[in-house]
Amino acid sequence: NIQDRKEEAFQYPLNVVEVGEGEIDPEVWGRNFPMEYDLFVKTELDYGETEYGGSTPYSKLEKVPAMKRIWNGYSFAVDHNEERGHYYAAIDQANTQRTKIVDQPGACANCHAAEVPALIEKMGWADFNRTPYNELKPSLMTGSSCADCHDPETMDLRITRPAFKNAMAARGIDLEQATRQEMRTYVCAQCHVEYYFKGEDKLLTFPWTKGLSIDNIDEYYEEIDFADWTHKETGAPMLKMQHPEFEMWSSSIHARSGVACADCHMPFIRQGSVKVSDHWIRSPLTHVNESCQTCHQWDEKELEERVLEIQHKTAALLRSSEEAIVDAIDTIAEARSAGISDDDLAGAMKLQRRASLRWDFVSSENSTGFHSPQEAARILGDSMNLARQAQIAALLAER
Amino acid sequence: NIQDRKEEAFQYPLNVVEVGEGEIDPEVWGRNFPMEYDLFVKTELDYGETEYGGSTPYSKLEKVPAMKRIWNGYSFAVDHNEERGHYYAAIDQANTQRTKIVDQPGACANCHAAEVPALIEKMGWADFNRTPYNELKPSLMTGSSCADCHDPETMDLRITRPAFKNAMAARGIDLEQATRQEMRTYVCAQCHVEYYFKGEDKLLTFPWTKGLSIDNIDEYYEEIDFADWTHKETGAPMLKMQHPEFEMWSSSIHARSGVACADCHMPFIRQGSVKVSDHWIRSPLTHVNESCQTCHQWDEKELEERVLEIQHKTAALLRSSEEAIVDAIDTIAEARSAGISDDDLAGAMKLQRRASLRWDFVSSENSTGFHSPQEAARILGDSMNLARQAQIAALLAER
Amino acid sequence: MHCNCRERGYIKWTLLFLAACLGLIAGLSGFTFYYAQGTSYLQDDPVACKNCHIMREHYDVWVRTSHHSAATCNDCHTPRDFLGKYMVKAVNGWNHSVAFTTGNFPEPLKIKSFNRDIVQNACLNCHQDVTGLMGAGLNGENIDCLHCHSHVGHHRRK
Ligand code: HEC
Ligand code: HEC
Ligand code: HEC
Ligand code: HEC
Ligand code: HEC
Ligand code: HEC
Ligand code: HEC
Ligand code: HEC
Ligand code: HEC
Ligand code: HEC
Ligand code: HEC
Ligand code: HEC
Ligand code: HEC
Ligand code: HEC
Ligand SMILES: [Ca+2]
Ligand SMILES: [Ca+2]
Repeated sequence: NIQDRKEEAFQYPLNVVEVGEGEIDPEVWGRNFPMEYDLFVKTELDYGETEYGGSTPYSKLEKVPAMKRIWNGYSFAVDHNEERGHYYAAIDQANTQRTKIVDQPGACANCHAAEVPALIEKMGWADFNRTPYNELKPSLMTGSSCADCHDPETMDLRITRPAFKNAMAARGIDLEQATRQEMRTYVCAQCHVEYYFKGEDKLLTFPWTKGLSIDNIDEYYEEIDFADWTHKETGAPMLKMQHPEFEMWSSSIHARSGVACADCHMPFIRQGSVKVSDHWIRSPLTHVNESCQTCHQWDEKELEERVLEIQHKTAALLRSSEEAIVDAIDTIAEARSAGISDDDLAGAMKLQRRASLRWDFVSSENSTGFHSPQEAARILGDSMNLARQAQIAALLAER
Repeated sequence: NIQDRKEEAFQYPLNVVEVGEGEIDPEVWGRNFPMEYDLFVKTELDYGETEYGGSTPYSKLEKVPAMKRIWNGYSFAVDHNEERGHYYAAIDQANTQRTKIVDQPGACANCHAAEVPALIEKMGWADFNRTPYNELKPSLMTGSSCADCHDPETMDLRITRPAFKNAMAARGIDLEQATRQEMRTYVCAQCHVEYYFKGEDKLLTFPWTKGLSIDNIDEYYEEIDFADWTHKETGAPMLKMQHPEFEMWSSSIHARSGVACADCHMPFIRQGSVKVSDHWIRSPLTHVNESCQTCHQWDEKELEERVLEIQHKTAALLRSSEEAIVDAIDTIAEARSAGISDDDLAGAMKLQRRASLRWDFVSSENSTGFHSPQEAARILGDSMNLARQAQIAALLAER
Repeated sequence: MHCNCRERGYIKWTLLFLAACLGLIAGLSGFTFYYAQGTSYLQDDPVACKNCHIMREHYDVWVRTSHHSAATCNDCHTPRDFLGKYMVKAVNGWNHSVAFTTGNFPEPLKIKSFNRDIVQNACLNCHQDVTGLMGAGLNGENIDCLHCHSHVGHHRRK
């Protein structure tokens, strides 16, 4: 009978050690779950580049020079690389220029170290976020741990990051009611989301109360009149978007169909006589058969081509909208040097901001459009339209 | 009762009459295939409007006034309605202002009457196309017939329209080799495609030699330096796109997956104990269960919502690009009246043309983006970008 | 996995009898159940399912799946235990016969939750070894096999 078998299954993982609540060392958890552990540690490996992703941390600024112009005046214009495996979460954050040339708050650490939940427990939410990152840095050793996603007691998936809990509560969603399938996405949504630091206490916050689409997010930031930085060439109050994988996915056919992040990024794989979740979280393009084929009966090559066709179209739109935004920046800057006042350029600057944050939403979303093809194209269309209107507004201001 | 149903299964089809090669009267074919016939004749019914389609021939010009500006100077700006069932193919063509205020060639009739293949046989290809539509009109009685798609001998699907044969041959595709599944799309592609009338003989031609995407088609028309009309307000040499269902579908995931027009528009339905193809060709939104559920496990409401979500996003982009194109027209027209020369406005006009034909490709494609969601959004993004650049070019020309 | 045939035959006939009576009570002639071959439900031979032409597509595809050699229709569509097995056979056999007779059912056919749960358990029954770990912890809430494997019995898509 199934009940018994489930007990069996539960015994099956060798319970060689008692994993305590506070335990974050993956090696210790790994003694009970060697198969998952052996896969998990592979996130340290560099499996190379895919057409638009992969684990080689090349400089995105060199690959897409327009970024330096679009982010001019912000630390992202100085250092921003292709992201890689979870193993590097704490390391890459510690080494980026973005934590060196800027005094970042502890809030940065929320998604970059397994020590965080304990620190928050000790210091309290506000204190933790507001404390300078460099003060916390010494205690941020473990980039990623089983404890981030699992309850050591039951191995259930669990949410360990307050920002996600708060954001979902604000949307009236009770995480206690989450199904197992939903948790297979929510554990990722703790970190793979757009965010900002709220108020003096730099509280890590997700801008979701109006909804998850880029238009809702734009509206949200407008309402609280928020800006990440001032554009160096135009003086526009700008917004930076970061890794909105969860938000983009939410608008997709896959989301509508109940397909979770883990379905594609942690597919079940056969290990000896059992199926385990592939804890080597990475680009599905390195293993489309496991990631896609159970649901899509197409061969490996065809599946890869489907992804690439979607990505090529997205990439072409990204390049066009970068051109449009850079043209807008040039035209506004020209108008400035021609002595046009900030007031007369206010409209143009607002349009630049709106174009830029839309492009950024797709550009910093790491699937190059795959997570929601039509939505990504729609957003870039709006971005180009707004950028060209910014240019037009500046030209008209000059008359 | 079942007894009968079991017999039915064997008695069908009833070979009551010999259908000759020249026979185009559906009623005659129908004696052998009453089930298909009874469904076929329903294309005369008005089943009402869907959100963006349906069979009520309302004026598109009234629904989208911007069309009058974008097509200004062309007969489409005078009369263009939502299309309806095949029954009306000859009737609507005879009654549209587009055949009254313009002397159209016989080429128009190619896709609008079942008498056409016989006429071509009699008159010859060039003669048929070049002869004035009004001369042929009296002999164009039957909007649609079984003979358009079926071989009376075998009932196999067949291609009866030369333009499609020529276009495919030019692309090096041998229709003799077409599979049954491909024929389930090709019979529709005889008519549901973009076209133009080539040379003095007005030969019906499909612009496909460079490929089926809008960018290939744009290139094709550039190379032969073709224009449908001259824009009344700007003087730009313009291109009109018409019902490129086949071209749009070709870029889709459904096409990649081998899903044919007939799979969705002529799903198999049970009549008693036999399954027949639903010959009441219409919007799948009126019967999503039969149309989609063979392949998609979702319930009726969810399937409808998936279509609508795609269409709403496409419609929003259509409206934005109409605004952009109208702004471009205004700005170029202004520049003209400010005395700027055609030479100085050549660039702006070329941009207007390119923006306009891209918008038209999606606008005149009758699925409101559903046939290829990402591609439709991509094209409209380019359209907006080009339209705004046209506006900028005109403004700069004025300096 | 396979049971003692004499035993099965016995249960089969009692249920056929029961079902037939039900038929009369329902005012429908037992002829319906018989002629529509609802009795097929009481057999395990997939060919029996095919007695209804509307099951034929599923049969034809099943023949080509990896499960052809591994699982029959009833291995996936009826519970393991006897009583459950024959109750379900009687219920489905009856409902579907009536549906078939009246021609009153939606097409394409779509599995209902009652039968979907039976299938899910069938998967677990045969595959609990390989999927044992997938159940580890996680509130005992089983993952939905059909979310990824709905095609295994007979692909849905053309
Ligand atoms: C809400 C969670 C979250 C917060 C807060 C966060 N990050 Fe990240 N960070 C991520 C995720 C997810 C990635 C991987 C995806 C990506 O790179 O877009 C990432 C990637 C990075 C990378 C590697 C890629 C690159 O950009 O070079 C660096 C460095 C980094 N973050 C630094 C920081 C700094 C500095 C802060 C604070 C200013 C910060 N992070 C705050 C979630 C977060
Ligand atoms: C606690 C925060 C956190 C959680 C939870 C998290 N991620 Fe990440 N993820 C990151 C950070 C930070 C990076 C970037 C690391 C770097 O580049 O240094 C990253 C990188 C990645 C990458 C890029 C790997 C590569 O090879 O480029 C993928 C894919 C990914 N995460 C998927 C997931 C999925 C799927 C889940 C849930 C099952 C998840 N992440 C949960 C923070 C997180
Ligand atoms: C239907 C499959 C699917 C789902 C569901 C999915 N992804 Fe992805 N993801 C992909 C594919 C395909 C790529 C592109 C990989 C590439 O470009 O190499 C990708 C890329 C990524 C990347 C960048 C990987 C790299 O190579 O740098 C991250 C991070 C990521 N996804 C996170 C997520 C998160 C978080 C979720 C859930 C909110 C999610 N994905 C849902 C398929 C999926
Ligand atoms: C970024 C999130 C994340 C991290 C980190 C993580 N897991 Fe998991 N783990 C998952 C998800 C998602 C599942 C699938 C759960 C489900 O199917 O409900 C899973 C499943 C499991 C299971 C159940 C069996 C299986 O393989 O599906 C075990 C055991 C497990 N993980 C152990 C570990 C161990 C040990 C570590 C650390 C070495 C670890 N996990 C790290 C997300 C994570
Ligand atoms: C758990 C099931 C599941 C997995 C895993 C999955 N998909 Fe899908 N996919 C679906 C469903 C469901 C749809 C929606 C169409 C439908 O209803 O069949 C879909 C749609 C798509 C589409 C068309 C819609 C779009 O967004 O463009 C593409 C392309 C696609 N999948 C590719 C992939 C690739 C590539 C992977 C692996 C990286 C993958 N899928 C993994 C279930 C899945
Ligand atoms: C290559 C095939 C083809 C040719 C040639 C063709 N049509 Fe059509 N026509 C169609 C199709 C397919 C539709 C239905 C789809 C649509 O309306 O977009 C249609 C619809 C119409 C309609 C009804 C919708 C409306 O626009 O009001 C009219 C009227 C019409 N055509 C007139 C003409 C005229 C006049 C010509 C010649 C100048 C012509 N057609 C040439 C295929 C063709
Ligand atoms: C010989 C030309 C021709 C062929 C072949 C043809 N069509 Fe059409 N189709 C038309 C014309 C013309 C109209 C518009 C009639 C009108 O509005 O007067 C039309 C209208 C339609 C409509 C709109 C119906 C409505 O209710 O609005 C659909 C859907 C359609 N066709 C699908 C198909 C499919 C699917 C096939 C192939 C199985 C096909 N057509 C083959 C010429 C053709
Ligand atoms: C995967 C399903 C699918 C396929 C394949 C498909 N269509 Fe459609 N088609 C639709 C849907 C859904 C609509 C939107 C109907 C609406 O808006 O009411 C549509 C709309 C249309 C319309 C307008 C109908 C109306 O209501 O006015 C025409 C004409 C049409 N399709 C022709 C074609 C042709 C020709 C092909 C093949 C080249 C094709 N379709 C392939 C699903 C499909
Ligand atoms: C616009 C194209 C078109 C027209 C017009 C048309 N058919 Fe068909 N017909 C099809 C397609 C597509 C199929 C499916 C063929 C296949 O599956 O290979 C089909 C199939 C059939 C079949 C095979 C059985 C079935 O239903 O699938 C018969 C019989 C048939 N049609 C009779 C007719 C008759 C009689 C008429 C006129 C009253 C007619 N058709 C008009 C396109 C058409
Ligand atoms: C003959 C099979 C078949 C039919 C009929 C069919 N589809 Fe699909 N559909 C697919 C396949 C295959 C995919 C690609 C994803 C995959 O591989 O599962 C897909 C993908 C989709 C997608 C996601 C990709 C996109 O273009 O956005 C949507 C939405 C969709 N179908 C809706 C519909 C609707 C609505 C209908 C009916 C009007 C329909 N489909 C009819 C097989 C079919
Ligand atoms: C008496 C004719 C007939 C026979 C014999 C038959 N079926 Fe069916 N079956 C039907 C009909 C009719 C339906 C549709 C019922 C509905 O959807 O309301 C159906 C639906 C089903 C369903 C899905 C609908 C649901 O209720 O979940 C399954 C599963 C199924 N049959 C399995 C089988 C198996 C297994 C066999 C052989 C043991 C079989 N059938 C033999 C007529 C039959
Ligand atoms: C290996 C398991 C397995 C076998 C063997 C199997 N089925 Fe199924 N059957 C399923 C699953 C899973 C579904 C649900 C499909 C879905 O949800 O898409 C199903 C659904 C059905 C349905 C409902 C229609 C549908 O697609 O939802 C019918 C009818 C059916 N099966 C009949 C049969 C018949 C007849 C046989 C034997 C020839 C058979 N099945 C063998 C697993 C199986
Ligand atoms: C009566 C026992 C039995 C039942 C019930 C059963 N299976 Fe299987 N299954 C097998 C056997 C034996 C194999 C190995 C057959 C082979 O690979 O040729 C297999 C193979 C598989 C495979 C790998 C081959 C493939 O088709 O992809 C998958 C996945 C699978 N089963 C899933 C399921 C799911 C999901 C269900 C329930 C819907 C199910 N099975 C029901 C016995 C069963
Ligand atoms: C999220 C998607 C997903 C779900 C849910 C899922 N599986 Fe699988 N399953 C897979 C993938 C992916 C594979 C292929 C693993 C490989 O090839 O290494 C697989 C393989 C299998 C196999 C074949 C293993 C082998 O190679 O012999 C069986 C049997 C199986 N699954 C049964 C089940 C059962 C039973 C359930 C429900 C408890 C289930 N699966 C739920 C994705 C899933
Ligand atoms: Ca990466
Ligand atoms: Ca219509």
